[in-house]
Amino acid sequence: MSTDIPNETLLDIHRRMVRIRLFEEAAGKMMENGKIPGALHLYVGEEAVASGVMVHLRNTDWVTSTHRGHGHLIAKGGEFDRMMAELFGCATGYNKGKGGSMHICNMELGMLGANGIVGGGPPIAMGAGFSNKFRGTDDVSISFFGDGASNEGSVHEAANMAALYKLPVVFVCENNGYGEYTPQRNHQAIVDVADRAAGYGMPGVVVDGMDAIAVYEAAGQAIARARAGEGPTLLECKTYRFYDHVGVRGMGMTYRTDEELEQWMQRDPIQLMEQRLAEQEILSAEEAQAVHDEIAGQVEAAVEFANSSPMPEPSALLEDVYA
Amino acid sequence: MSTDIPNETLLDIHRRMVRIRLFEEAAGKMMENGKIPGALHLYVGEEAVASGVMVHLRNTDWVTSTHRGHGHLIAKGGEFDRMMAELFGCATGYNKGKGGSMHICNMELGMLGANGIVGGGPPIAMGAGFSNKFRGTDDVSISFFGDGASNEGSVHEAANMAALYKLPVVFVCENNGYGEYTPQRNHQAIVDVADRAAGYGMPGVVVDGMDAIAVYEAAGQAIARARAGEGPTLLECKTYRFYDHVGVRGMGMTYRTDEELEQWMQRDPIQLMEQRLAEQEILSAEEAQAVHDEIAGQVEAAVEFANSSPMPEPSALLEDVYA
Amino acid sequence: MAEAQEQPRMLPYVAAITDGVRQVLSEQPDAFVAGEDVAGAGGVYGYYNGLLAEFGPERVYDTPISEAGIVGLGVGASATGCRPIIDLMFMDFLGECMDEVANQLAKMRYMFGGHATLPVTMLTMAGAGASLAAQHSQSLEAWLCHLPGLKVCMPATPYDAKGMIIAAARDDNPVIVVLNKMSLAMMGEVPEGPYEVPLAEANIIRPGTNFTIVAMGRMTHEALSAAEQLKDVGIDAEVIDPRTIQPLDMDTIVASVKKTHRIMVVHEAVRFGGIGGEIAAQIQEHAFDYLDAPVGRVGAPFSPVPFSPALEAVYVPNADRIAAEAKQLLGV
Amino acid sequence: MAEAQEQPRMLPYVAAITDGVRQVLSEQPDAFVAGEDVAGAGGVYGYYNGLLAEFGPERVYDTPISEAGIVGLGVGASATGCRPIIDLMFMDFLGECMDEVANQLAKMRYMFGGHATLPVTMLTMAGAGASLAAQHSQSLEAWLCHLPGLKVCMPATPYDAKGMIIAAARDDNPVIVVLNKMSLAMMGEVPEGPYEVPLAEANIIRPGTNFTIVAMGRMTHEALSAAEQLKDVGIDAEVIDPRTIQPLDMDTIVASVKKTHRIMVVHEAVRFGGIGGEIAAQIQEHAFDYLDAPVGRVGAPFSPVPFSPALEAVYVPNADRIAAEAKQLLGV
Ligand SMILES: Cc1ncc(C[n+]2csc(CCOP(=O)(O)OP(=O)(O)O)c2C)c(N)n1
Ligand SMILES: Cc1ncc(C[n+]2csc(CCOP(=O)(O)OP(=O)(O)O)c2C)c(N)n1
Ligand SMILES: [Mg+2]
Ligand SMILES: [Mg+2]
Repeated sequence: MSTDIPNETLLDIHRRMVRIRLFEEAAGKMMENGKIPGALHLYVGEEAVASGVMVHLRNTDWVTSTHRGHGHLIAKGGEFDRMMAELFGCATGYNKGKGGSMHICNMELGMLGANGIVGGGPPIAMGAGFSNKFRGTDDVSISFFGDGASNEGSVHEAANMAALYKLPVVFVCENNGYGEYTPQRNHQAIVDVADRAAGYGMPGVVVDGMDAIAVYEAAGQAIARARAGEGPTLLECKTYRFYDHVGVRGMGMTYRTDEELEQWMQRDPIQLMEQRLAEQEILSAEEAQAVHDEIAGQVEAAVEFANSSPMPEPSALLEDVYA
Repeated sequence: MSTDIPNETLLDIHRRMVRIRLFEEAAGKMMENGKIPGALHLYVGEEAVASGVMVHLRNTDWVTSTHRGHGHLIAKGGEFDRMMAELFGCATGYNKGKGGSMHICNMELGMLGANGIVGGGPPIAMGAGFSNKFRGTDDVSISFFGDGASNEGSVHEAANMAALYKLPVVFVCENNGYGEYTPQRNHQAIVDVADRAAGYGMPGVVVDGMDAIAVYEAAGQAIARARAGEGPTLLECKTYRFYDHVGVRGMGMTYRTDEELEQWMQRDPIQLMEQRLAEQEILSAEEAQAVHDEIAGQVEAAVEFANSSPMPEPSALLEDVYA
Repeated sequence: MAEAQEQPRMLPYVAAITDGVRQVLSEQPDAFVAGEDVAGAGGVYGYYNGLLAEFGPERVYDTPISEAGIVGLGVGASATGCRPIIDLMFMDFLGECMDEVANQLAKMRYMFGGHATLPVTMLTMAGAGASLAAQHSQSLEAWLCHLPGLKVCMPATPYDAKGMIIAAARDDNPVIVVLNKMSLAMMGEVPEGPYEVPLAEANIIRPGTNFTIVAMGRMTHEALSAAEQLKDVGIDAEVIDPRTIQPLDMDTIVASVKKTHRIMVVHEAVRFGGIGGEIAAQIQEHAFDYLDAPVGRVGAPFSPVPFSPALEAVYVPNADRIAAEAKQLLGV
Repeated sequence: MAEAQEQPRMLPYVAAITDGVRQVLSEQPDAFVAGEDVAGAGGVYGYYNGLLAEFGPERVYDTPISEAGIVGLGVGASATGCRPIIDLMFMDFLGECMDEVANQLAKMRYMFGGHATLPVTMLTMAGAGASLAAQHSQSLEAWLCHLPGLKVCMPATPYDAKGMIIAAARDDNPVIVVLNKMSLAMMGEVPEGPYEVPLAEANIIRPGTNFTIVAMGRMTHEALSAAEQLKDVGIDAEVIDPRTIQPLDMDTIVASVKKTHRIMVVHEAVRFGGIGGEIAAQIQEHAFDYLDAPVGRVGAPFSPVPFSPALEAVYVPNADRIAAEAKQLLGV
């Protein structure tokens, strides 16, 4: 762990990770209870990626997310109550109940939405990066996408254009080893998605996506490069999801072994971070527990908020189609 | 020049190149005379690529082409009369006049058509390669595409799938430095499209596309690899077109300089080949001229054939929509 | 009677799909299945379950998430002698492969002057009602029907799902089979072994005398319920399922309206620009003098599909809405 | 009269497009143009000629051949404060970017609960008649009109081209401007400076009394010639150009047919599944009791666009065919 990271930044990263974890575990329960309809893709296990990247960002920096989007929104500052309300389909949700998990967004926080289309985000992030440059800002644009998504043509086109125009974009590949139920070796003949960067003329970096500090440092470099007008980077984070592709079930799945899952859970990003913070005497076990407790309370309040929120009126159906 | 290439192969390559050149120059004239409607994309200048690759192939090997497709079809064995008739829009054309220059094809020769869609060919070639393997043949599938096309998402998807399934496919990038009127530096931040091969897990090879023998040798290796079940190769041939993107005009264009054109014409692939064949005493200048004359006669006959061919009957309009 | 009564074989729609694909793989050595998560996982809705085990990895392929590549695989493989069954997980993903579908698959035969044959069967999943929001709930068959060279069918029942998949795979043209995710659990009779549901024949699923409802895909069931509701007000509705919408069996529809004089077209897709407009236009072209009321149309309202169940419930057409619109149309 | 008569400013359609885009770039600092060969080459049909020189490389961008990327650029840039004008060289290439158009551009605002605004203007070139064969000649506007969230217009004249481009770019919604390649040389009056052609108003381009022809895009001119031919047989046709087909000004159309009692819809797109079906269906819904004949429809036959001029000539609808079909419809 490099020692020149301010303690408050480390604590901030940790807090973001715990926020994601606890919100999502609650969301998973709510889904199982029938409160959350539709498809819920949990980010649990991958918290170090969103948190390590997002701690570098301002509200005016843009982010595009994936179908697995709650983690990105939380790490970008999303508030639990309106998020949970959105997952429930309430009028008080961020998207007024029209988007749900797969489209959850907050434009004021610079979060250009989860996206139900695999590979949908990168072209939009490229466009947002174009806009940042066109409008003369030094804001950046971050595009999260999966190992599976890396095989979509849209990702290729976006990467090439970002490199061509030297746009302030960071492409963050969350390589969790699977696209749905298909292991990486069955969807591409390479091991490191970052190997594709050279073909666009941008740096490709591989980092341990379970280590929030490693992500933080690599993302920091890529983001600094982008802000300085030096163009995009492809940052690949090796990570793992602890639950199923969609929904909650973790163990006993047929497309991956319990051993594999256990091995990755040994490197739970939050535990890793808490160990290090304890070793460095930045955050004791008790203090960490207090963070968890505080956030658990917020999650509970959010569930309550969502539970007592109204559903949208039928009249809302035809609103927001056009400006 | 490696000396173990049989003379007849060298002569065959030469003949294919001359066939392309003379057919196309005639087609260009016919277009200017108003005989050929629509868009005509001439291959002149790039003959070494199609010829150096195609001399390795059987009729049962598949080829997908581009909007610039006459050269590929001729090199694969296409006959002048029915080709010219197709360009004219006659009922006697290979496609019964329904396809024209941008869709000219011959399934019996394994030529899966020119394609009006940039990037349209590679997925189809990948599918044909899949079919070769599925049906247990050792046939290969060759996909020609341009530097401009390399930025289409479809090319990315096809390349990844071909590498994943280890398909007998050779992706031949004809890098002529321009996509329409846009120079390569304005459409991608890389110099060698072959740099993208590593990102799919396949070899990437760059070759002088004006040197038919260099193309022949590199293509031979890639094709042998494919036939042996070792998977696809990305073979980039650096080349140049002597006429405009569409139509004929060569000199005095605004998007590229006459100097650049002249420099490339110094390395006219047919002249280069004839020089070498003369040096090696395989084909004298007089013999070369005889080849040109013979082929010129065939071209003339083809023009006559097309000129005296009937246009399709209106009743043909609704035929061939369904099997 | 000494002979035991044979029980009809009842299967859910999801298993009928499997049964159809299994039949195709059995009878056609050049057929294979390719798509995202169709092999190892058996498809995200499970309708390829067991096929990998039964036919092996040379017949059932997981693909990368590359829809253009998948359809391109179908185009290239079919033109060169295979009979691919390709899977487009959600119909909404047509956007990813529309060039391959519209510019290559549909047109190659014609552009080639008849010299290519593309026996591709594409299965894809349409339909709203599962709170999957705007990008996983669409019914986009109107795009496909506008493309000469394709055939498009929308099986509404387990029986039709199996029979149309077999018919599609035996057809030498590209056929797109539009399935509906809300029908997966629906039970119905599905005979063992091969049978075809022809790709150009509408099905009169409820005979009636003084009103016709043409309903497609899952809406056929809603239309049947609506027909029951309408009995009370003296309407005896004939319900017709065109089953294949390209080509479209207008003869059956026109014959019905010449008898009933009043007709309505129902689909789940957005009403504006949906295939219902084409059908309504053709009805009045062919039976103008027989019509006692305008041709009615029911479809989704003009918005993307909303996520919230509260909104989706008012979005998707259903029996109540069909009955209400029919009553309004007929002035009863 | 001492004052010199002002000559109207006549421009070809191609220059009217340029004039419109120039106006937008002048008045909107957040606007830029991006597309394949639009900068250095001024567009393959030249309708961006001079804009790079006038506005500089920070306002006019050549892109790679990456249609999904181009539309994605428009989506991302518009949602974050720009007003992009993006070019899709041929409408046939919608297949390459249909996900970006249908699932992102059209739906983002709705999916986000109104929290995103996407003022994208997309120009694209449709139309057959130039022997460009099946992949460069299509009219696919029906796909777009079926997508809530988009606006779609089809300017038929130089005047409308400029005015609708300006209106589209000032609109805060994604607007797709469907141009026609066979109209590029057409001359017409085009005033200097800014003006808007509203995006929801049909245009009665020829008043008439006993027949209505609704014609779109380039077909408006064919319909006008057909109307002249029909005079001889006692038909005085009113010709209406909807101009914008999403939203569609049905009021003007319905008012006309209530007066004329007979109507026909004409478009260049394939007739089956074209927007003409929607319009015909709506006409009979709104004016059933006024119709003395079925609503007629003229469109392209059910085949891909053929290359050969001999076939293309019988493929594309024209004045003669419109007149002939009108006579048949009206029994004269
Ligand atoms: C265009 C498109 N194709 C397919 C899908 C279905 N789908 C949803 S998530 C997913 C897997 C994505 O894998 P990856 O990109 O690795 O992300 P992960 O789920 O592993 O986070 C697939 C295939 C989709 N939503 N969009
Ligand atoms: C999908 C698609 N986009 C754009 C075009 C228009 N177009 C035709 S040829 C061409 C340039 C192709 O460049 P390249 O691939 O380098 O081939 P070259 O013409 O240089 O041989 C373009 C943009 C097209 N036909 N298809
Ligand atoms: Mg993954
Ligand atoms: Mg090129």
